[in-house]
Amino acid sequence: MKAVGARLPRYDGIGHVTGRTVYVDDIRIPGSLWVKALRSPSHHAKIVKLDTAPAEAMKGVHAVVTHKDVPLNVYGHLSALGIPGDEPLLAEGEVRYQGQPIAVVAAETEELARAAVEAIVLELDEQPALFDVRKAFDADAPKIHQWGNWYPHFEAEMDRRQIRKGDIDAAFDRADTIVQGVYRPAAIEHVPLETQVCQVVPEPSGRLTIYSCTQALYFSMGVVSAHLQQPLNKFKFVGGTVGGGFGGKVDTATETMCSLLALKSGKPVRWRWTREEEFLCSSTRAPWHMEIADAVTKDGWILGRKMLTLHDAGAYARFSPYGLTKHSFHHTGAYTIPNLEFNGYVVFTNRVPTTAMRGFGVTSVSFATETHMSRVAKVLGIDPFELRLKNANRIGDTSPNGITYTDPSTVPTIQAIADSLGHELPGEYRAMTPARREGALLPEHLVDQLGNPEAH
Amino acid sequence: MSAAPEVLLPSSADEAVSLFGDGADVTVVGGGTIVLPELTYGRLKPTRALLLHRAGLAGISRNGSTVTVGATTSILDLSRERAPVGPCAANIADLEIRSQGTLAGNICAGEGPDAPRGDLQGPLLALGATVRSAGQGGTTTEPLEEFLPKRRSRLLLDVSFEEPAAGAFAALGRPHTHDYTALAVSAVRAADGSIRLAATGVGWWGTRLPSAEAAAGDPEAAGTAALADVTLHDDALASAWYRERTLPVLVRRALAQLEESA
Amino acid sequence: MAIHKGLGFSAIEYPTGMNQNGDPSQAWIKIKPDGRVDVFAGTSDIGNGSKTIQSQIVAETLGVPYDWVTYDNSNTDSSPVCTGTFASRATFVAGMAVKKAAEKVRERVLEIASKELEIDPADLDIVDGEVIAKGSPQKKINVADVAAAATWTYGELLTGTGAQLKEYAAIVDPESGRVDLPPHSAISYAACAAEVEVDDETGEVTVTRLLSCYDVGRAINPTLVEGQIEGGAIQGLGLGVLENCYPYYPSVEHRGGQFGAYLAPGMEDLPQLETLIIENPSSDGPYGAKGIGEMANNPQPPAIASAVYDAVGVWVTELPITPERVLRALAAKAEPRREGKVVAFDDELSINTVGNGPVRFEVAS
Amino acid sequence: MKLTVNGIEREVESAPLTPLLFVLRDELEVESPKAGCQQGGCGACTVLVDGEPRRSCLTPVAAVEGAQITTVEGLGSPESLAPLQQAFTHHYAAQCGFCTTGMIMAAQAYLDHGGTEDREAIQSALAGHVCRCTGYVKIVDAVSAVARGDSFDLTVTAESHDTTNVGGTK
Repeated sequence: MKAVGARLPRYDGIGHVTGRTVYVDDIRIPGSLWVKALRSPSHHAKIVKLDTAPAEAMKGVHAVVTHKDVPLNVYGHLSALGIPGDEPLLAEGEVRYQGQPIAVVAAETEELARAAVEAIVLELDEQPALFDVRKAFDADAPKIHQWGNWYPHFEAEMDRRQIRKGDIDAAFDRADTIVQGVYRPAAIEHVPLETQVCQVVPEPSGRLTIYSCTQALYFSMGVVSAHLQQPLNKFKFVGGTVGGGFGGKVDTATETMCSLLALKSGKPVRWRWTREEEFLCSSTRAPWHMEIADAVTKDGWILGRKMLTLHDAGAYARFSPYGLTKHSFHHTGAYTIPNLEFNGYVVFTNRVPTTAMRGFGVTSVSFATETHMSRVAKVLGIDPFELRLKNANRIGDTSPNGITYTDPSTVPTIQAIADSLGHELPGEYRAMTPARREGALLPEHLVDQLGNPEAH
Repeated sequence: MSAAPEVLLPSSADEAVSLFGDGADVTVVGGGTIVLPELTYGRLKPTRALLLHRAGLAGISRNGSTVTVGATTSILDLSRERAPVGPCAANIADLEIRSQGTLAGNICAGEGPDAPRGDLQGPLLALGATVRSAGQGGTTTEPLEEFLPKRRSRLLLDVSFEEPAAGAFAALGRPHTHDYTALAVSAVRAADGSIRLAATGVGWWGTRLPSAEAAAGDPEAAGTAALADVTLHDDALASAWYRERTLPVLVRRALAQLEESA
Repeated sequence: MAIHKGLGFSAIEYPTGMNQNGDPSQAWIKIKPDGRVDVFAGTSDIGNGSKTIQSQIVAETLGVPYDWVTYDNSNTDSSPVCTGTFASRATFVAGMAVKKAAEKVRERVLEIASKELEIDPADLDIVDGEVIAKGSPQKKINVADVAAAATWTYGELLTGTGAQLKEYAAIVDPESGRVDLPPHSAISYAACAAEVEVDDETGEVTVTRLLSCYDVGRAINPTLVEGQIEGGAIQGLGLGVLENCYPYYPSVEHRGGQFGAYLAPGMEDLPQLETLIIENPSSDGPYGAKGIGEMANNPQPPAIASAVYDAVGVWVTELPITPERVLRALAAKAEPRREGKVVAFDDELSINTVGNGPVRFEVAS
Repeated sequence: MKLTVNGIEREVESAPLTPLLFVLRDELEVESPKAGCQQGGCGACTVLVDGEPRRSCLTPVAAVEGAQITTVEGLGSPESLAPLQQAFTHHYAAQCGFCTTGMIMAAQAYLDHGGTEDREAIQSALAGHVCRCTGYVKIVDAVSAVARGDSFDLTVTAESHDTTNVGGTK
């Protein structure tokens, strides 16, 4: 029997339907302490006083951890990709979003851990906050991040991600019509049914066993290893069975803090976020601000596109520079546009840091560019299927960053939907394939962008 | 660390009333759907908790045209009643919450963290319902409107109303089942032909719409008039702007339903 | 009151694997003395089915039944590196690692079988757990017997490792964004049509139908592909009309901490879902697969936005398309600014209107 | 106080206001009900109390003293799967699996109360249960199939109700 292509049952299906699948929260470790976090009540403030002694003095409280206990408090999760670190594991001196962790405690019961958090003395000096990415560049905007209000560390220390292709001015000069629009998708929650959860056991060998709901065992192990400044063989991550993630569990949200508490207390600890923590303090999908202007001809060719993107990163960079780069690489969508001018900024605001979520960086640009394509079709009075098929990327066309497409399926997927809807396409559109451009489908403005698919 | 609360488990209505006393330091637990999360999240730390599930306060009885609903009657049971109570109850949460949540919990709930609670206040206000409750000063009966401001300090025993000649309920569609209804309007034609209207979602508890009632003969005018009866607010579900736009629509739709059911 | 119907459409593409690559996955496989197969990989299963898909790839590559395969991703002591389950990489990138490991093991099985059957390994195949001589299938030996022979006769461990790493694609020119290599493993494509009903008095939008077509490369397991597409469609519906952490964005006021305020799609929001699957194999994915997990929530929001326009003639370009936004758009009856050959929508949302800093959106001509 | 959990009488020592969810999970180590939200919003903790579906996170244990509690462990085991468990497997109605046990218990109550294969009725009965993975189609397929009396081949999975796989290799 062939295994590939077969409708085989889930490997773990029986476990799921009988309640036997073991998630992190289902693991019972005797003597485990409960973890709770002191989180910032403010969107932006200086920390004037932080006194954990009253919590530490409580009977049944076994450890309190603040930034002072973290060997490397600021670690760039994507430093391998050239993105430096900016986010402290536990706040030091300043808080930049409501819900930011300042201290974590481990106590014998959940209620006691909550009481210990309440016992910590925290005094804040409120600072002006910034929430609107469009005002981040204003001269009078509050300064909210040590790097300024936007990320300044792209290649060659540029403060934005750029794409340039062709001759954008010529395209806009030549256009019959220029269609402009603004697109703003929302921040949304990942809402995995399993909230962030972690258990850490200090082993007699001096190792830590970390039961984790991470989507990325080795990535998260690297993060813990870096913060603790310990080699990888100090850790055993146990996981691989996750109650939903959707990108949010790429954040290593609990493992490092629990490890520090386990080491400090010498006892196993567990931290299961409440749903409210998940809704209010966990990272979200980013809200985006995108402006597009397309230079188009009256017969429906897109000659050029200018685009400005502001990526609302929240308070810290986390994975946002990566997401914006991915976004920029796909800002022409499923179409070939030979002349481009893209500028994108990762903008900091005093909201919860945003992170990866299903479709990271591209969900936003798909919404913007595809809604824009529908608008262009309306403005020009052209059938939206035909506009798309005409500009669809094809074998030999090149992407915004100069990569030649070898097997694009824009044409067949559009045709399949048109067929299924009973949408009549003219003969030449029905007959279209992804094959290399020629004839009427290779107008002069698309000649220079052609590449050689065999080069890949 | 707080001591575990004293748990009171009355097995009759009289015992419940006696244990409730003047209500000081008593947290009433009906179905648990509102109180339990508050306990779990550590926001509510009761010293005494009064559990009503065995107090014999559930049930719907009819005496002529008078309907009396016991405090712990489930919302699911109410969903089988005629409009406006039935459709309003059926619109609350999902099947499991409806079967667990109670009339009294719905009416007496405090403000929700994100939006108003107490969807059933609307239809019961429109019906001119009266509330029998216990607490300081003994057992009293009063109109729901007068009870609502003190609902957090008394033990609701039952609610009574006259069967209407016709009833209607119009609500904004809930995007999904976990959501509270952002705005709803209940309409009643009483046996004497008079029309009464009430809304929920226009403030932190239900509100009668007297100006709209006065104009009920002209649904368009009634819708506009309703705006004079309410104070609109922003919350997680909808803005005051949106409520201002849609309250007249719902008043009109409720009156149209009432007309159709006549 | 009137309910208006509308139809909208979108077409999208999406890359497989981490942007700019550089994301390794590794696997190792060993065979037990009765031929059963232990796979060790570090790919978390977040519901996407990576345990299933990778087991299927191993079964196919080795030529053994699916239920011979045990898959262990449970810990970092026994499992080698996997960058993780994200970027639509669990099938394509991590799947390639287990495939390569299985190919190595297959070679080892054939070597031992060759000694037992006295036939050149090149003339052998493995089908349904049996090593058979090509062209003369009566000459065969069960993989269980091969494994036993390896263990007890030859003193060998049947094992193999595999790793997949696509070279990091550097941005060689930060001015233009040019890269020196394709910055992805494959690109997948999809198109989507949405049908909606809009109440022009309350602004409520109901998505009644989502029809989508995906080029999945190769469906390793068609049921799992459907599951990804259906789950993605409902998340896309949520993005389009329901979900929002900040109901008054950019303000942070009234952010809700409960399911009652955060509108994750529920079962009653389910529209008619129809899915069309095209299999246009990728050149270098396992068995031609591409990764479509993430893109499955990308085409619905623009299709829904266009459908709302089709229904009531207003463009709502802030997501989600809430009843309030629809009513505000209907009340504003905004026409685009027309200036020369420029047709400009949404001026009121532009940084040029709201901000006063140096970053502007300049559209010359 | 006493509870009967999956047919076995259990003595409970938790405080009376403890949510049934944590009595089951932490005291009795019956772990199929999941702590998805602890605010009644997700349905991952639903169990049957005397045959009725209840959010165990909203139920103080004192309110169900003496009751018969059924969780998914009480429906069937890997060796002997209940029809709904077979259907969820065959129809691929579980992806991450975290909502699955609560979903199955609500579906069991729906069927026990005479629920039919009607898709809208199923959606209405299970409306309070959030699943973030599946898009619900295959869950409705599974419940509908049991109501119809289907039998299930567990060696393969089924196509979705609403899915048309028209495309072959082009």
